[in-house]
Amino acid sequence: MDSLIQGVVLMIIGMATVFAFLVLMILAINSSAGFFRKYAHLFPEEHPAVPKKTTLTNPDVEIAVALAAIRAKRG
Amino acid sequence: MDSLIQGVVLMIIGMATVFAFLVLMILAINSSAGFFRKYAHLFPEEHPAVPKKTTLTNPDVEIAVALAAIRAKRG
Amino acid sequence: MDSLIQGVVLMIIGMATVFAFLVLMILAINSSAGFFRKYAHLFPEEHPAVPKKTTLTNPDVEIAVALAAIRAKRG
Amino acid sequence: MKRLITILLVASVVLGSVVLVQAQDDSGIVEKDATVRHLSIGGGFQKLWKETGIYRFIHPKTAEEKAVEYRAILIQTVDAEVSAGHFQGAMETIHKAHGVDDELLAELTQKVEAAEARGFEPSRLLPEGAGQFVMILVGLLLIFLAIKKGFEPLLLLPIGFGAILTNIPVAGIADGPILGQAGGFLYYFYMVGVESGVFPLLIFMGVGAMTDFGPLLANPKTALLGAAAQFGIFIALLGALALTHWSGGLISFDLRDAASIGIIGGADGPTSIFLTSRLSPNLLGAVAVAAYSYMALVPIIQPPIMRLFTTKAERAITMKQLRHVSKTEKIIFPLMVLIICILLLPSATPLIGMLMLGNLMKESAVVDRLSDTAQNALINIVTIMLGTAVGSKLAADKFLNANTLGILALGLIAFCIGTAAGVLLAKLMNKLSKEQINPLIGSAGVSAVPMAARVSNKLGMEANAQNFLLMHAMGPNVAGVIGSAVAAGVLLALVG
Amino acid sequence: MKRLITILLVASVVLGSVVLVQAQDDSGIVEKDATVRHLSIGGGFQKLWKETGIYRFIHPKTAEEKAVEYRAILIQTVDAEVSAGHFQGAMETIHKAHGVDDELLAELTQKVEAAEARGFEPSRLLPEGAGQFVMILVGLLLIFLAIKKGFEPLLLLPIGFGAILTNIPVAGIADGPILGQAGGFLYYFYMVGVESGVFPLLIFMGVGAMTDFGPLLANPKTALLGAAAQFGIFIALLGALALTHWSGGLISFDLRDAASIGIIGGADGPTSIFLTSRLSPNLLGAVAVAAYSYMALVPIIQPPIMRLFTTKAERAITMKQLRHVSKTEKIIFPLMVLIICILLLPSATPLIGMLMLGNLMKESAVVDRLSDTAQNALINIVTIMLGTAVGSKLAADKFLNANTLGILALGLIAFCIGTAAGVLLAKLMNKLSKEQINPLIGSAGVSAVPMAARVSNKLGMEANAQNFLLMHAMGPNVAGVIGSAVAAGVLLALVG
Amino acid sequence: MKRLITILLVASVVLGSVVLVQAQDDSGIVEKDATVRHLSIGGGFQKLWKETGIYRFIHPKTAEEKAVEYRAILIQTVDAEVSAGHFQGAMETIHKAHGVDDELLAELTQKVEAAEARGFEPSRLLPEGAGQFVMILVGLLLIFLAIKKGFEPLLLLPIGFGAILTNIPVAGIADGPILGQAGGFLYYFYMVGVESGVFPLLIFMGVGAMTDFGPLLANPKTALLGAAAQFGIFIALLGALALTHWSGGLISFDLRDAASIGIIGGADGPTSIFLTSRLSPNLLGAVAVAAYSYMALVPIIQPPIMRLFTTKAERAITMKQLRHVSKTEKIIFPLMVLIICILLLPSATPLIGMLMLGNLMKESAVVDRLSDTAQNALINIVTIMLGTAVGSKLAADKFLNANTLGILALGLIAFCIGTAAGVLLAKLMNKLSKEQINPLIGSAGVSAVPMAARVSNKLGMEANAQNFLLMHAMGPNVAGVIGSAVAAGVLLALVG
Ligand code: NA
Ligand code: NA
Ligand code: NA
Repeated sequence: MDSLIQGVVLMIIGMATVFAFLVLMILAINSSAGFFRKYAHLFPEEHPAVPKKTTLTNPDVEIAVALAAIRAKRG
Repeated sequence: MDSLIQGVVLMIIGMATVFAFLVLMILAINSSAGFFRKYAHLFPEEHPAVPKKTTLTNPDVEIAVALAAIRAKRG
Repeated sequence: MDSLIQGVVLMIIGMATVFAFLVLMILAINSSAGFFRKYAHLFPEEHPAVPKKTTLTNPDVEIAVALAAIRAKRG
Repeated sequence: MKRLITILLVASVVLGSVVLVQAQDDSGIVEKDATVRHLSIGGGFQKLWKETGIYRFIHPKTAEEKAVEYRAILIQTVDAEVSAGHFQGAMETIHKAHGVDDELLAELTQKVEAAEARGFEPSRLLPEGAGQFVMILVGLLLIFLAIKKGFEPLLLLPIGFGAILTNIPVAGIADGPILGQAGGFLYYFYMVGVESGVFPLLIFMGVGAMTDFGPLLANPKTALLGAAAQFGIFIALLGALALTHWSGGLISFDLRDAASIGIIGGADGPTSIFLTSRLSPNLLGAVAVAAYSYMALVPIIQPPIMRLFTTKAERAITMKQLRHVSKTEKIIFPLMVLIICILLLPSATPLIGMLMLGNLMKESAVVDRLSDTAQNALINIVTIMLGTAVGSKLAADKFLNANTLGILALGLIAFCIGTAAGVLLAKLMNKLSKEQINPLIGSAGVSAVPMAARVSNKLGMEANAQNFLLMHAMGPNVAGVIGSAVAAGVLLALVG
Repeated sequence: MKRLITILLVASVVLGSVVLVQAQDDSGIVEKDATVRHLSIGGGFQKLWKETGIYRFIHPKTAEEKAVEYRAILIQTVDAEVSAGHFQGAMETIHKAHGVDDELLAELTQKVEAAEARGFEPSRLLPEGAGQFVMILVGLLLIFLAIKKGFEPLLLLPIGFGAILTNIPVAGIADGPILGQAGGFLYYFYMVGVESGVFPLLIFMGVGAMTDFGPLLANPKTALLGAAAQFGIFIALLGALALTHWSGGLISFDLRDAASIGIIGGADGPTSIFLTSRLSPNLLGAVAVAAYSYMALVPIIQPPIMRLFTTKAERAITMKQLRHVSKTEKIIFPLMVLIICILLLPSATPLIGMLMLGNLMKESAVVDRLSDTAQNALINIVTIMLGTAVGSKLAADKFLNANTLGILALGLIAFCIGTAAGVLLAKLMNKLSKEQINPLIGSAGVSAVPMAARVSNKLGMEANAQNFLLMHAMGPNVAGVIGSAVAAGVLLALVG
Repeated sequence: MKRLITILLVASVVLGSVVLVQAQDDSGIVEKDATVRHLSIGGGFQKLWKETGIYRFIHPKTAEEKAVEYRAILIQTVDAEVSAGHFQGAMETIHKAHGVDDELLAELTQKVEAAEARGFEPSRLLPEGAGQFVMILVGLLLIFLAIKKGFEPLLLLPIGFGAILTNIPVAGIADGPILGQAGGFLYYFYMVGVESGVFPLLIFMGVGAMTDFGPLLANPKTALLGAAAQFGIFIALLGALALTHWSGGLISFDLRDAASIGIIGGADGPTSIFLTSRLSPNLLGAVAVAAYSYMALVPIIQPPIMRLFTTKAERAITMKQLRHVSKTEKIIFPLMVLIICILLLPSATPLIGMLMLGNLMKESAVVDRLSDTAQNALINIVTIMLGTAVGSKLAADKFLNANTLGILALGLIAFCIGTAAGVLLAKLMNKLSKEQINPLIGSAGVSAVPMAARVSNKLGMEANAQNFLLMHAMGPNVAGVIGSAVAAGVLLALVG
């Protein structure tokens, strides 16, 4: 019987925690939604500030561009 | 000399096994071929019963579809 | 003070090695460039001798080709 | 059917309240040896509270607490090795242990010697060879279900194949190394990827990179449905203990086993595998097979239950289109969830953290190459190895016994209860608020993404051809993933 | 040339029969220490029979059998460590050993101490530094062959580069860790991927996912050609022993080395690497280099032999188009082969199993994303690491000696014999059945997929411009892959 | 500003010459315990010379030399474990050690016991919990910079996330295993990929497969600029020692730390991570963050300095188009560099070797599938794991102290000095040769590929709209990668 009680205890604590967690999450979502609705003008839907290019990027592309420019200049 | 004998023994056992294995395989293939020739009607050449989509799949697609439907309905 | 001296020693040895390494590299590049300028005719700019196909390649393609050929022959 | 499920629901609630009363006087002390004994509601919440980030940021673990934990781990490790018959390993563990009082060491040594004296005979229904033969057939069955019936083939095909390879005599493909001789490759897959917990977490990261939480953000209150559906987890847990209690020794699960079985109801593969590999590795094979099979069967399991608890009118309810969710909200979301998890339930952060890392990589849109790899090459590689490694736990002496039948039965119950709970909460919410939601989306709360959401959509369209629930169902659906990860965290914290 | 090969074939057959007679009276007892001694035909088949799945399903290994195996592994491990000069490691192994009678332990300890007293001096043709220098040149040569001559660049380029990195003084890129200091990265590549056997098996899975067994299923009897072509394996094995016997100590291979050398004739990279890493890791570099080099040279090695044993008329034989093979047959096939392998030769199941897992993923068409990854990202990643790791076994003291020359020579012989055997069996089959097959496809039985099949096709079109043999040659070609995996299994079972 | 930098340059040169004089009499003996003491110029070059391939091909390491090294490693390991408070581990190391005189062992044992008696208390600015909380904020800051400011998101996002996960209380995501209980997954990422050095090397291979050395081959003398720019490395190293000397104990770095800090000036992620993980793992988090942050800030850091040291006229200099470079030259190049590295500086071959392996795979064009995987799936997978693993070194007690401020300051100085040195050498070269080069490309010598080259291009076009410097700047840019790898090799050889 004892172990069954353990099970019930786990059930109660578990479901309580799950609900608590998701309720908190809902509140967080709503407040963030509210915040961004209020200050939407501060967060234009533009693409992120970062250029996709990074140190992992292949310089060849760059060079191609430069070459093109050079040719353009020449022709 | 002894080790040479070992080599020959290995050769005989080895080749025997290789042939035995592949002969068995041939028999298996032929019987399965026969079986499927006989009961071909039970195994139509359709694509497998499974949809490619799985828990690993991206729900976005689904949503896109639904959206489309909704728009269709509206427009 | 002692450790500072160590730092300076490391700096001198380090920079010396870096320069030595890259100078050697420059010499190597120049000589190889010279060599290939001289014997350019021996190294035509063709693609490498190897066919992309290797043991890792999918035979299906091959078969497709053969099939095509066979059909061609028939038709 | 309806009566059965309703009874189950009521019963559990009653039992709960009974306990509430009788357990209050209880001291809530947690035994040193970490296997939860006499845990009262109060004691449990207290223990959980001490494992929250909020508490631990202020009160870091003291040396004493660490010592207690170390003792617990030591005892647990020795017990596990003894019950697996690795007496030498157990002795080595005892020798390795340091900073522990000699009484404990002596006591453990005695325990090991006693067990060694009794000798170790793995309990078998069948002789070893026959057992392996049967397990190979089981593997073939799983492959058949995967290919012909389309049961979650991405996992069940590798699992089935792994089961076959593991049960081949002589080959020892899942055996560990012996002295200088290397082990089988499935052994290495398991140790590197499952024992370490790395594979399920990497898959969870990939899932995160594939998941769009937009529908949840657009209609957050549907997350409650994802919470309710986790009820199945704990009913199955309770069921496992009940079976142990009333099956007269035929079936026997300890608390950790019960927790592993319950998590099947989470309807989430990586979470089930991660938790079970922590709590009861021996059940991993059966639990994973049950979880993925029932996820594949969602289109068959859920509809009757959904119809049972809803009227045609309810099923026909249409919901107003979801609002647009801004990019920034989507980027903030994974971080918010992670922070909540840190503050409330650190034990769930490996799972929630990786899920949110994947999602952040996707939504931030600044590391697309990483996000692409996470949801393709990486998740595929890991899936192959994880599947076969999980299959390596389908060993005859672990799988061919009444327990497995129990696991399969309880897993099914978990899915049913979870579905029902989701639907019922949806109806309750309709009673309480004027803005109506279609109760069909409640069943999607069990997760099983995106299958369950599709089922909701299908039934919705049956009732009303213009009723597109898919997007609305995705909300509880993804909330359910978080919900079961949270449940896993609670179980790790209290039972682990 | 023709005479030479014919002589070799006849000789081996004669020798075989000689033994058949004189070995019958032999007891077939297998020594405890697992190095096969006085193995008679009868004894060998008996030993093999005891390692079949059929036998082991019914008679699982007894505690006694396991104890004997454990003893064998212990002795083997200690021997290996002693002969590598790792005396400390050997002593640790002895101490770790448990459940072994003290006499054996004492005996082994003595052996180690004696060896330690004698001290350890790796035999070198050149001083260490010079040897490394030469091996770097060897690495550069391999890279040259890979890039300029197109010798299997996917493997030989990484192998060559690995050879260079390994032989750099001071850097210790292939050295193991010392106390707290981490080892070189090639050491980790080798331990994680090759010592464990994981890398060659993952590559084999990828090969399976790339292979279409359709042509074999359409004309199964051509599989016999794939069997015959494995004859080269055992001739090379015999040759290695003969060299040892008659080279007056200049060249010396034990039975395990001979088996590793023979497998070169399998013309299959992963199989060669897997078997050699199990039986004689020290030869891994040379064996892998030989295997891949000769696979690349197939278009040069095979044609003369093929012409030698065939008339223009035979080469001009056209074969009737292959029947259509149904999807279901293709799905069933990998499982059938796996089952045969389980029943007949479990020791081959790691190789055959992974090959068939890959093929099942491909043919089932329900896990395309896994199959795609297995034949792209995964196989490529593994190829890079496997190649460099194999190159790390190209160490001067292991490679710069007469043995390597022997290995290269024997490998070439293996390819020639294999080719000839395939062609000859094809001609024999034509004698016995009315349905004619073009003997040119026999040579494809050595595998070297798809190179050998292309060679058959090329020679066929030379003889008759309308003669498209490629698809017909793919049958024996893929059968050859299975054939050499089976041969590897036999060698593992009897010599491993 | 200009004055400051000029002073620094002059100062270091003066200091250098001072030392040149006073250090000559110095004996150049290298202490047994491998921490470089009293190393004179002569002694340093001598030590370096003994670590060249040229020397070692002719004089392989003797048993004595190996014994000395073993002693050094032993002492180092024990010291490291003691200073980390792992007293048990230290004792085990001592017991494992073999072939060492008993005095040393006794001495070490004493040292450990003494330290254990004193007890171990990690120095903390904040209590553990608060520290973790702050580090989580640091992680969030890094993620913000990565996403919103576009700071090297590929690395800083995973690093930031790893920092958060690592500092979650209770979860122990970066903790090692305890007895039978598995460790956290970040612990395994770190051990498998960083401790072993494998991850940064695989990334370097991918970078090599992405890099086109054509511009360098077309105008090799620009490589000198890539050498000059490494000056920042050694100034920062010197600065770290100066801070230690004059900050009155507030900040303290030993020689290994100083080297790790200096390498930030290499402006090359994998090189920084590889070297730091070898020399001072405790600084890995701070060093990696500094390196990637400043690389991201290159467009802000460099321009003012570049303008400072150049006139508009100089910036407007146009350079004649680069000559065509033949395929063969590009294939030969990586091998040439590798050979130079073997002969001159084997300690740099892991880095240079992998860079050149990647480049050879690209240029040879015979293993495109490997090259593609190396620069996509493989590098992405490794980046995710490496980033989070590096983040796991952002622990409060390591990061929240004055040293970190020092590291950030010194890193910035390193970038500035490197930039200036590159520009100044370019101007000097113009003085010495008639063929003018635009000094703006000098700054690209710090590497930070391809950001720095883009900056040169941008400033060039500001001065002259028709002035396309990008390709010309790629020469010093890629040379800078080699330059910093060489510098890392020197530091490994002399300080490691
Ligand atoms: Na769930
Ligand atoms: Na073969
Ligand atoms: Na640099």
